[in-house]
Amino acid sequence: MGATHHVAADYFDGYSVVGLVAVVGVLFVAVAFGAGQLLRPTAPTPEKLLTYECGVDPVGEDWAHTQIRYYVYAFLYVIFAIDAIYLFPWATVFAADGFGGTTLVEMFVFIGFLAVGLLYAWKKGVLEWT
Amino acid sequence: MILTAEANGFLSPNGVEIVFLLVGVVTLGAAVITVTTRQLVHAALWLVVALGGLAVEYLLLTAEFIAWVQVLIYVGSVVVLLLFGLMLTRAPIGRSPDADSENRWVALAVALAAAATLVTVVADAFRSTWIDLDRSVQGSPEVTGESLFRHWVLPFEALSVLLLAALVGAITLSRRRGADDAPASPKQER
Amino acid sequence: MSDDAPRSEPSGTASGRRLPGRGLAKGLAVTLRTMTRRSVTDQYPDALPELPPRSRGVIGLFEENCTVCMLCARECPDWCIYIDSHKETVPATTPGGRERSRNVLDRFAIDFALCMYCGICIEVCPFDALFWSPEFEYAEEDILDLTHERDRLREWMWTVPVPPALDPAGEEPKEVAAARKAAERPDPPEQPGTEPGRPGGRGPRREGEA
Amino acid sequence: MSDVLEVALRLLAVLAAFLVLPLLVGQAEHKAMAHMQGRLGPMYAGGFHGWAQLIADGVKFAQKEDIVPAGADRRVFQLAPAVALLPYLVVLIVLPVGPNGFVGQVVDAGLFFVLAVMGVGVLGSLMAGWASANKFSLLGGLRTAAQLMAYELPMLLAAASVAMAAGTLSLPLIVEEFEWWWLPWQAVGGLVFFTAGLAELQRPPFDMPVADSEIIFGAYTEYTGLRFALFLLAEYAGIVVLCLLTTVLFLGGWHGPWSDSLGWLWTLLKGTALAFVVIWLRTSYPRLREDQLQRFAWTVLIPLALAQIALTGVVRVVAQ
Repeated sequence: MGATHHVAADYFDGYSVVGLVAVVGVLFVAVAFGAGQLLRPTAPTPEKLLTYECGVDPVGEDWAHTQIRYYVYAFLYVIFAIDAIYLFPWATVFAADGFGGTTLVEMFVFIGFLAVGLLYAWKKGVLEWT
Repeated sequence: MILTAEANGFLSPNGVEIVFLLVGVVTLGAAVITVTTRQLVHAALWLVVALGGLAVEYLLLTAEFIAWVQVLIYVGSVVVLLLFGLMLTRAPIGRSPDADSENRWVALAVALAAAATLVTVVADAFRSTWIDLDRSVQGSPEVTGESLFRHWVLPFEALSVLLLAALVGAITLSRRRGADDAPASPKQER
Repeated sequence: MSDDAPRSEPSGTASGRRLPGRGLAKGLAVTLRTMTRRSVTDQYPDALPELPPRSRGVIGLFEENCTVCMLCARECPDWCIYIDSHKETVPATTPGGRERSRNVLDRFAIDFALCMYCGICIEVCPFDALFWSPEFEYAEEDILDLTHERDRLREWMWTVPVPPALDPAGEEPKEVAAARKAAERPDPPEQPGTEPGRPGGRGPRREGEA
Repeated sequence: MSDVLEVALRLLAVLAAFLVLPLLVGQAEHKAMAHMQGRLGPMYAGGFHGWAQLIADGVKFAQKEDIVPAGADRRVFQLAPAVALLPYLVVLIVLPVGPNGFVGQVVDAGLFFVLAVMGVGVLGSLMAGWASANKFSLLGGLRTAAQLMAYELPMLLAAASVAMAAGTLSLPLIVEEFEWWWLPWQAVGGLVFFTAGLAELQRPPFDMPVADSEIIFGAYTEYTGLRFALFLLAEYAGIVVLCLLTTVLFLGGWHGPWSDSLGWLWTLLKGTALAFVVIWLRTSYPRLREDQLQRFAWTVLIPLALAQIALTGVVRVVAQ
């Protein structure tokens, strides 16, 4: 089995099986929900349909403004995730012939920049929640 | 699209094309609902469908790596970021008419212009590119990695600088309000 | 373990947490050790629990002793005892004697949905009409059924265990001691030792005791 | 035709594994957790030590009324459990169990595929949290999102380290490349991966999003009956996937004595041991606070993972 080079026909075969699993999963869930519909009782009462707040009647809306500060984490994550995905194609080739040390250094430079970003965030106190 | 090898799988090349078209229709539909629905969170969820459909399209074009990047980055994190932001700021259940800018026609014009540009450019760029079923998968991580680190190292490194700039920018933007708060809080303590 | 024992000795508690994750390891060890031991669970419906003799399961009513004095109902902190009664006149036993009136119990109920098992009613009952029983299996589907009426309270009475034997080394109960003293004395002399300075109220009480 | 039959069999096997293995993990959790706390756990259903407890639970769940709160967003609420559950089923097909093609389907970019698809499951929790129209649920959803964003990254980085070591993204090939000395070499990465995976599954001690003592059951508070059962199934299927994946990536999968004939057993044994660790951690460690959780991810796991990548890269290039 060649480590890297599969012909595209096998590729379609493989992913069609994966797609079939997804279809099987959807069918399973659909059957489960359908069967559940037949099996279970339905007897709604207004109290039953009330939002659960530990037995007390719900107060106010379900949703409220929250501090936006936590959003910085989301930014951090997306940026680092974009960084991380480049590691995967790199991982498959960096030790191959014709790459080696130079490619390693290239990636270290890439990660280095982002590590600087992480350090910056750390220094700025973004990584502290309280 | 012409696929040159004879069918020896469950999906004949023809099948791939059919699936491609069907998924494309679903994706387009989801995208249209995304921009027309009046419920904010629903729009974000339809966006998931559209992005997922796009990932399947990539997959069908043998762009394996890009497809999973699409799922990992867009479905897995950008949408989560969107939902997180919506939940933090404004996500009531039901319609939110106040979030509608009413610029329907402008939006439509921009969308059409963007679509026309993209279709022209992409169709022009890949007019003579065929998927060869007997050769290796063109979009696999290995092939992507090879071309990336053989030919496109400089843009790759530039990308890291861009990401760093984005990071610093995000932090600065979010910190500015913190700096305004900072003098205020000791006063409160006193 | 062996290498950080001597280290922790001189450094003392100031740098108590040497290895990060040591606490976690300790916790894991504790749970693993517990897993290898026999569990302490009793399989309740199969194996009945051994209850201590003074368990407070349910309250039994010994109706004959009840005089409808209402003390229990009044002392109950959450008012879960319901008593109804009526007065009855008892004809005079001796000709020309006075007719006496007597309270007759109509209803005695305890709502165990309200009861908090404080036992004050039992403590306060002067006539030994209420008792603790260790029975506890009287769950109901309807909360109203947790109000035990007179008959049911009486049924609990037969589950009340005999009181534990007295400690042989312990002090004699007061009433027994008094009775014995009275029996040992051949004839009651005029008690010389009734201390002076005591108010006169003492006399009749002592008579009652004897 | 035999091709079609074989594929059908594989699909069936994957579905069976998906339905049975989580139940086994769940039952093991019932029992192990009980004994770690000095209890016995369920003892009645099925007779012998309550082995059928989870089946009985399933029967019960199927018969329970399905309540959608009046204020909820009906469609999203009802769809959420499926979104949470399906990714784990899809992922299961590419996990290799034994050598010589003992795997549902070989996917060349398997590792990348698994990581991408597993990340989708969190959308189910987010949908559930938002659509329930419940304050506790929304808080749970927010915490879920925050947790995902903190722990997905160390997971990706640690996985990348293994891909670097093996030079491939195909899961069976990664196991084939495995040598015993990878264990110490990739130990840090393995720890980071497993920890981050636990956090992503919201398992204790990282169960802030469902912290029952403060926000009832987080995003799943309003769920009843079958849909609730599906969420639970998703959690345990997640444990199965995480443990098998960690086995394949860091513990050498089917490698062991007589791996040619008993390879699948080795994979399952290693996975079982990891599942036990998951349960063990749950009983031993208290829940992390939200700020501790975030700090742990950003200041411990990510630097460790980056260090592991540097180590892997240097060793790999120097060793050549």
